[in-house]
Amino acid sequence: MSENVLELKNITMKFGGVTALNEVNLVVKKGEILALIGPNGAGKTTVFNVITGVYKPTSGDVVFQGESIVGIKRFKITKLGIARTFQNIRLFGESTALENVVTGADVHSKSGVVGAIFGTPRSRREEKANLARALELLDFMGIKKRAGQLGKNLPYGDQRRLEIARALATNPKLLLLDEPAAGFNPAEKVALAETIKKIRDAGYTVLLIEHDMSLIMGVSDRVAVLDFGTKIADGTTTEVQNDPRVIEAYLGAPADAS
Amino acid sequence: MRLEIKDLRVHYGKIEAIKGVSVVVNEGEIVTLIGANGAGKTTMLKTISGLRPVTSGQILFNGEDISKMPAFKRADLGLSQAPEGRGIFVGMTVLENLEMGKYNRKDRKKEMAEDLEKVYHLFPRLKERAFQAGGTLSGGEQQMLAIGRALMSRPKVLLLDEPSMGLAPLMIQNIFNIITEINKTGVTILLVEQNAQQALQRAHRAYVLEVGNVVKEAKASDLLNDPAVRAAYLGTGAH
Amino acid sequence: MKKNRVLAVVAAVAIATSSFVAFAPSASAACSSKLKIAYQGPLTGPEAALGINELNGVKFALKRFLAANKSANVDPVVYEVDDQGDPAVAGPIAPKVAAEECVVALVGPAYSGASKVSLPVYLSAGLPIITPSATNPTLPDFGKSIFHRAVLTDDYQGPALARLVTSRVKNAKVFLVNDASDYAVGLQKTVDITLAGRVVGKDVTPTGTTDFTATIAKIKKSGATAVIYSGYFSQAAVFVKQLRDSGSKIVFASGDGTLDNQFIKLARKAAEGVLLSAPAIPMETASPKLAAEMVKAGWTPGVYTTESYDAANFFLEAIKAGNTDRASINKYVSTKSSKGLSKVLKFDAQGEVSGADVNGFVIKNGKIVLLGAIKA
Amino acid sequence: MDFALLRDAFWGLTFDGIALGAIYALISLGYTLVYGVLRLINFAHSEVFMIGTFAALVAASGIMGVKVEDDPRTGGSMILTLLVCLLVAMLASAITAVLVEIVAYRRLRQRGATKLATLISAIGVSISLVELFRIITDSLPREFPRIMEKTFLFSYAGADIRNDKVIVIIAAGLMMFALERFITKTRLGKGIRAVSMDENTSTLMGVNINRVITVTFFAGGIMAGAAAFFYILVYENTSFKVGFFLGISAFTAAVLGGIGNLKGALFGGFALGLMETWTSAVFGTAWKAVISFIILVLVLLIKPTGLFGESIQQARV
Amino acid sequence: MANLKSSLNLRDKGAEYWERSPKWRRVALSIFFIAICYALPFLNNPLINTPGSDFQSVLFYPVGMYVLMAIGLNIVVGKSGLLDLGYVAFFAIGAYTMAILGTKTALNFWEILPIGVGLAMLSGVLLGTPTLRLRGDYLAIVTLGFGEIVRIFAVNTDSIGGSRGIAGIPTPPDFFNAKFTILDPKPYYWLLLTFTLLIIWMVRRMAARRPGRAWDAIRQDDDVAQLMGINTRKYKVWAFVLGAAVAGVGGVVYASQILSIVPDQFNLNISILILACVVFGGIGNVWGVILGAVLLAFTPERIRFLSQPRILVFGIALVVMMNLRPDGILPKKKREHFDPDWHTVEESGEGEIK
Repeated sequence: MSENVLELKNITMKFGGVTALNEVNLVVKKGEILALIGPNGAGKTTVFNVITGVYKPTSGDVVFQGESIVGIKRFKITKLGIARTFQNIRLFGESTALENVVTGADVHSKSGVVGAIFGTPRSRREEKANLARALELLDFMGIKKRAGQLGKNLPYGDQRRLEIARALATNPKLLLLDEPAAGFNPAEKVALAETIKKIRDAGYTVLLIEHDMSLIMGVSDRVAVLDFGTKIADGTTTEVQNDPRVIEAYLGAPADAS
Repeated sequence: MRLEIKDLRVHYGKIEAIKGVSVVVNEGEIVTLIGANGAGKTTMLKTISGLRPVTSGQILFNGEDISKMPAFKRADLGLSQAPEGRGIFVGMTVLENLEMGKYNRKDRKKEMAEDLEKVYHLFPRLKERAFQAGGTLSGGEQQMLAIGRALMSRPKVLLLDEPSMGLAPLMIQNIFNIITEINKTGVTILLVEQNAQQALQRAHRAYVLEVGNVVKEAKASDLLNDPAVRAAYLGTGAH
Repeated sequence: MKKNRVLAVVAAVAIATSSFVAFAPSASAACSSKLKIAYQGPLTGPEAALGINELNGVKFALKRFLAANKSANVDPVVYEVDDQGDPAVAGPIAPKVAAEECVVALVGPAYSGASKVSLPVYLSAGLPIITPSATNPTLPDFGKSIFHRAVLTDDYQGPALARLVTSRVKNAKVFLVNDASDYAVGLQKTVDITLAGRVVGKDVTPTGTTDFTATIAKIKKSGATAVIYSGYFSQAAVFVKQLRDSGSKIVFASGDGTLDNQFIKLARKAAEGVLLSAPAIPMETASPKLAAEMVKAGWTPGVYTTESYDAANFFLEAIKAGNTDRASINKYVSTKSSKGLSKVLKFDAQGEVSGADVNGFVIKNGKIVLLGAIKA
Repeated sequence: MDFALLRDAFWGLTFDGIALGAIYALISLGYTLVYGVLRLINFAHSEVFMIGTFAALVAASGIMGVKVEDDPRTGGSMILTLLVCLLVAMLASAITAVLVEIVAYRRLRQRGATKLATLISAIGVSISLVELFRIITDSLPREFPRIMEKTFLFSYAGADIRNDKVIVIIAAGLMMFALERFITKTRLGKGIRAVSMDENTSTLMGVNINRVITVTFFAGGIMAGAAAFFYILVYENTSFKVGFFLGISAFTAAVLGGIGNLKGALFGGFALGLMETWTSAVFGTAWKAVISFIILVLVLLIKPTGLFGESIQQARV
Repeated sequence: MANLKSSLNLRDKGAEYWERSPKWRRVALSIFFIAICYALPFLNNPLINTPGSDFQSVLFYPVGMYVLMAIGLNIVVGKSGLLDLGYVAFFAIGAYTMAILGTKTALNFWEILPIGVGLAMLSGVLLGTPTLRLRGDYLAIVTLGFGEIVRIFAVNTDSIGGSRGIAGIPTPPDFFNAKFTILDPKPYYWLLLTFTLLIIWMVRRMAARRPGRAWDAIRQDDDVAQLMGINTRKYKVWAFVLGAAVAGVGGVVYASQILSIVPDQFNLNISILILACVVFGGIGNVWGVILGAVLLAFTPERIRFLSQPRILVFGIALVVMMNLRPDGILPKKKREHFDPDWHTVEESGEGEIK
């Protein structure tokens, strides 16, 4: 049960003179939902970018399923089994919802350009399978009726759901969700929490960035807190909530502070 | 100088980001908009300063509807903004960045020394770095520069978009102290903040924005003690 | 309901288009109106200057002919064929020209590349052509019986140009420069062969070169006493100007591409003393009187104006002699001769002009002065 | 390959290369200015240059009454003629550039059109201007009268230093200095820089983007017009085709230095002028374009945004 | 007004009609339109005639050739969003392969065709592999340079004819009753049309499958595409190579028709004109691209009677049209499907997933 899917070891990330991440250590265990919290600009998204290969850390190591993935190309990291969503939704807006998800599902296909031109049996088979999987996922996220609509024309909430469906389509061992509830009303947040649990129950491991404390407390197994590029706490939700450093940095200093 | 927003609607493509919001900022007040990421706070500020077109509704600045006025002209009215992400001109020196804040002031030369002095007084750090390129500043210094630059135009209303973002706790305190100080010199402030705790402590009144709607409007101190608000935005309501 | 409307539209389009098939023009009927003389060459695009020179020659010839033969059944307007000097453009045009039943003769094409594409089409349509300026030696293969050429090919001009230089410069050491065009490369090749051991260096300055610094440095270093430039007048003028401005006084010689009053206009003083060879002759040299008359009529003569004038006149003589169709006109120009301004036009079996000379010229006091035929 | 020539005539080639490079640099400044502000390649900029050359010509013959057969002028009359030609060329190019922006860019920009649509629109303007001038000039090149006698000032290490090229180098340097001052010191110049760094924030500062864009095209036009005059002063002829040949070289220079970066355009211009002259000597003039492009590709493979990089590094993800 | 506008939108109407049609009607319509295309050389009539040039020849060049190349360039620029300003190079490579092998070996057209296409593709790989990591405008100048290098190389290399080019290129052998001669452009047109239809079919197939989705993703957001597991580099090179292959086909066919080629035919203007076709018609939409190519190739021939100002008018038309319709005449615009079961159509291979 306590098998580590992902380990960040002493990750430091510098941009020019600015240190975005400072010696961050983080472990994600198989089958859990780990929430990463911290103020805006604390470096949470930078963590995601380091994990997915967008940034190469200045120092430190990222170990995914026992192997270092530092320096591996982004698309290969996705193939290895890490998928993500984005804080500021980045769908393929000119593609339909279904196409968005099939694009994700294509990751593990073997057929390429030649197969497509000549319509080889494998290509046909894979097309069919990916399409089926994509529809299944749209259904899973409750947006099957949007399949034929363009990504950019979907309502805001469905765009967020579609991003998750697209990420799931790559069949990830680890799913990174970057503020999936941003812009959601409370009812939607509740529904999302259910969905995230459902995703976990379906066998995925989830690393989640979120601001909404009620959501975090509702879904996460563990919480890690980043502040100004440094991890200041890591533990169960209750532990973290009562950590004085966390209260000071994130939850806000006591009202009489000024 | 009163800023009044009436039944504002804004679209991104087909998505309605602001769904009929009304906000009033009275002269001399600090008013804050709080809400989760994606609630439409930044869109509100962008629309007020003219970077986003209005679908419907009015933006009244001292009684005049400016909702159709080009953005660059709104700056001349005395509406000044320190934008999200700070918007520092990275290739310009700190001094040049500050000068940009006075871009359209008729008597810019005459006022320059005076205003620079004021800004340097508020942010002594900027004086030290006057000839350094904006891009080499730290996050906190950039935020100071963004606010300082906005002040250079002698604004009547100052729009601040998440001034605490990415700053260390100490720096956050610092920035908010300065915001209060600026307000005391008579500048009306509309503040968008993620750090609700700080924002509510400093502001006179506040609006809670949720998915493009105002769901609550009250005195800031009242909201600070509102259990629902605490639960949703102050993170301390869960227990 | 809606479907039916769309179907109806489709049906209407189908009927309409099929009815157009019936309107398609039927294959060649005899010409029922006035006979037309065509000119083909670049009339627009970057090469247009040469084409306009030649077109003006044809227009002038036609004007004079009609003034002298008021009752002639010839259209006073030249049938203009603009191939931009580009084979790709010439491709679609040539069949159209061939299909115009009233076009009985064509002066041109001006360029060899466009000729290679056009000639097979004209051959099949029996349309006689006289080209005033396409000097590629292989062209008779493409045009066979309908091909005639009013100038000598590069095979003649090159050696003559080389001899012109060696006859005027003792122990000439020659530097060769060309502009990388089809014409220039061909010309330089024969110059090179004739000069044999006297060539001390070469450079290629492609069309569009504006700065000849490096070339001039090479020339100076080579110790050359003469430069032979193969290319066209506009670039030759830039080149010779820079050569003179660099302080060099060595002999500058060039071929027919440079034989144009525009060259003098552009190069000014630097043009003084430049040697030129050409199977052609400027209108002003051949007949100052006609040149003046032409200018008065609103056309400036340039390079190959004389040759096009002669070519057009040959065709007009054929028509005057009572020939009204392509075949008979072709037979007339292939067998008879015409006394032109530049030379007597008399074509051999290949369609090449025979008994013509390559002339030598020198520029003196801003005028092109004929030195006479360059002897073998 | 003739390395001996490069060695023997090195200083002469270098001097001429710098003079040519100065002209390239002035033109490439126009590409880079527009790119900096709009992130678009102004494909019609070569024609802005072309029109400058014709304007200088008209100024000489029309305004100053210089006839092609006249002897070169001297003294005050010469200086006046040169200055008038320079000013007229700069003005004509600048006005053309502004018109190009209005016709080819403005409407498309306001409608948020794609980069490619704007590119084609600019190409359309370029084609139209070339054809217009081809028709006006009867497809013939035009000569520029010699206003100033060309003399050698002195010789250095085998290099003959000629007065007109010295003037070009010095004057071009002054122009660039003036541009640099304009961009860094004046209010409008700062507006240009601000817009190139962050358009939205500039608007918030009260910068009128439309005006800044107009000024940018105008400034690029001034530089192209100066280049046009210097070109015609040295080479003394022009034709409707002249923009095409110089335009490509200047554009290459701008990219070499890092398009959008003024220093890059300057450096790129001089580097390309030198490179063309040197490689012409070594490999033959026919291959200079090939070698220049190969060097450009090599530079880009090592530094994907040119030698000096773009003025702003765009953040990714 | 909005209503009127939408009712005038023939593209949407047409697409709607197409989508609602049963399969038999689609087949019938396709056959009808293809038949019209093949019959075009006989539909020479005053409406579409080209005064001053031969209509049947114009159908082959420039119209047919521009259409083919625009479809090829659309794979590069329209589908995957890479700005290529040196596309003519691949056309030149195809043409030169035909010219050299046709005149120097005993190989005939059909044997040279795959070689020419292969060489064009190879050069696509050689150019694409190192340069495709460059961003937009830098890629543009590098490809532009490549186009010029190929031309300059041809001009300066005597062994392939230098600036004189190569003459006497053989025509394709007779094909049943079709005789390929310079005098009759019809068989060439039909040959070109057949290739074009084949390529359209292939492109549509690819577009509906994995590569099409990958290109869509790359064009819209390169970074996210990578994070979705797409090897963007590989697909970019593929786009380049396929575009090159199409131009290669065009080059081989062109050389066999025109019989002699010179390097200056393969100049920068062709690259720019083909790009203009793509953008003018509606980038990314194959029908728009075809329409753009037809218009831009046909218009200068149609207005030949204007003679002098012909190109000027063409240039002005380009500016005016881009200002009026910045997304092209038939812009790529996906229609949405609100029927959740629409994708079943796709499985039949006729869907609109592009």
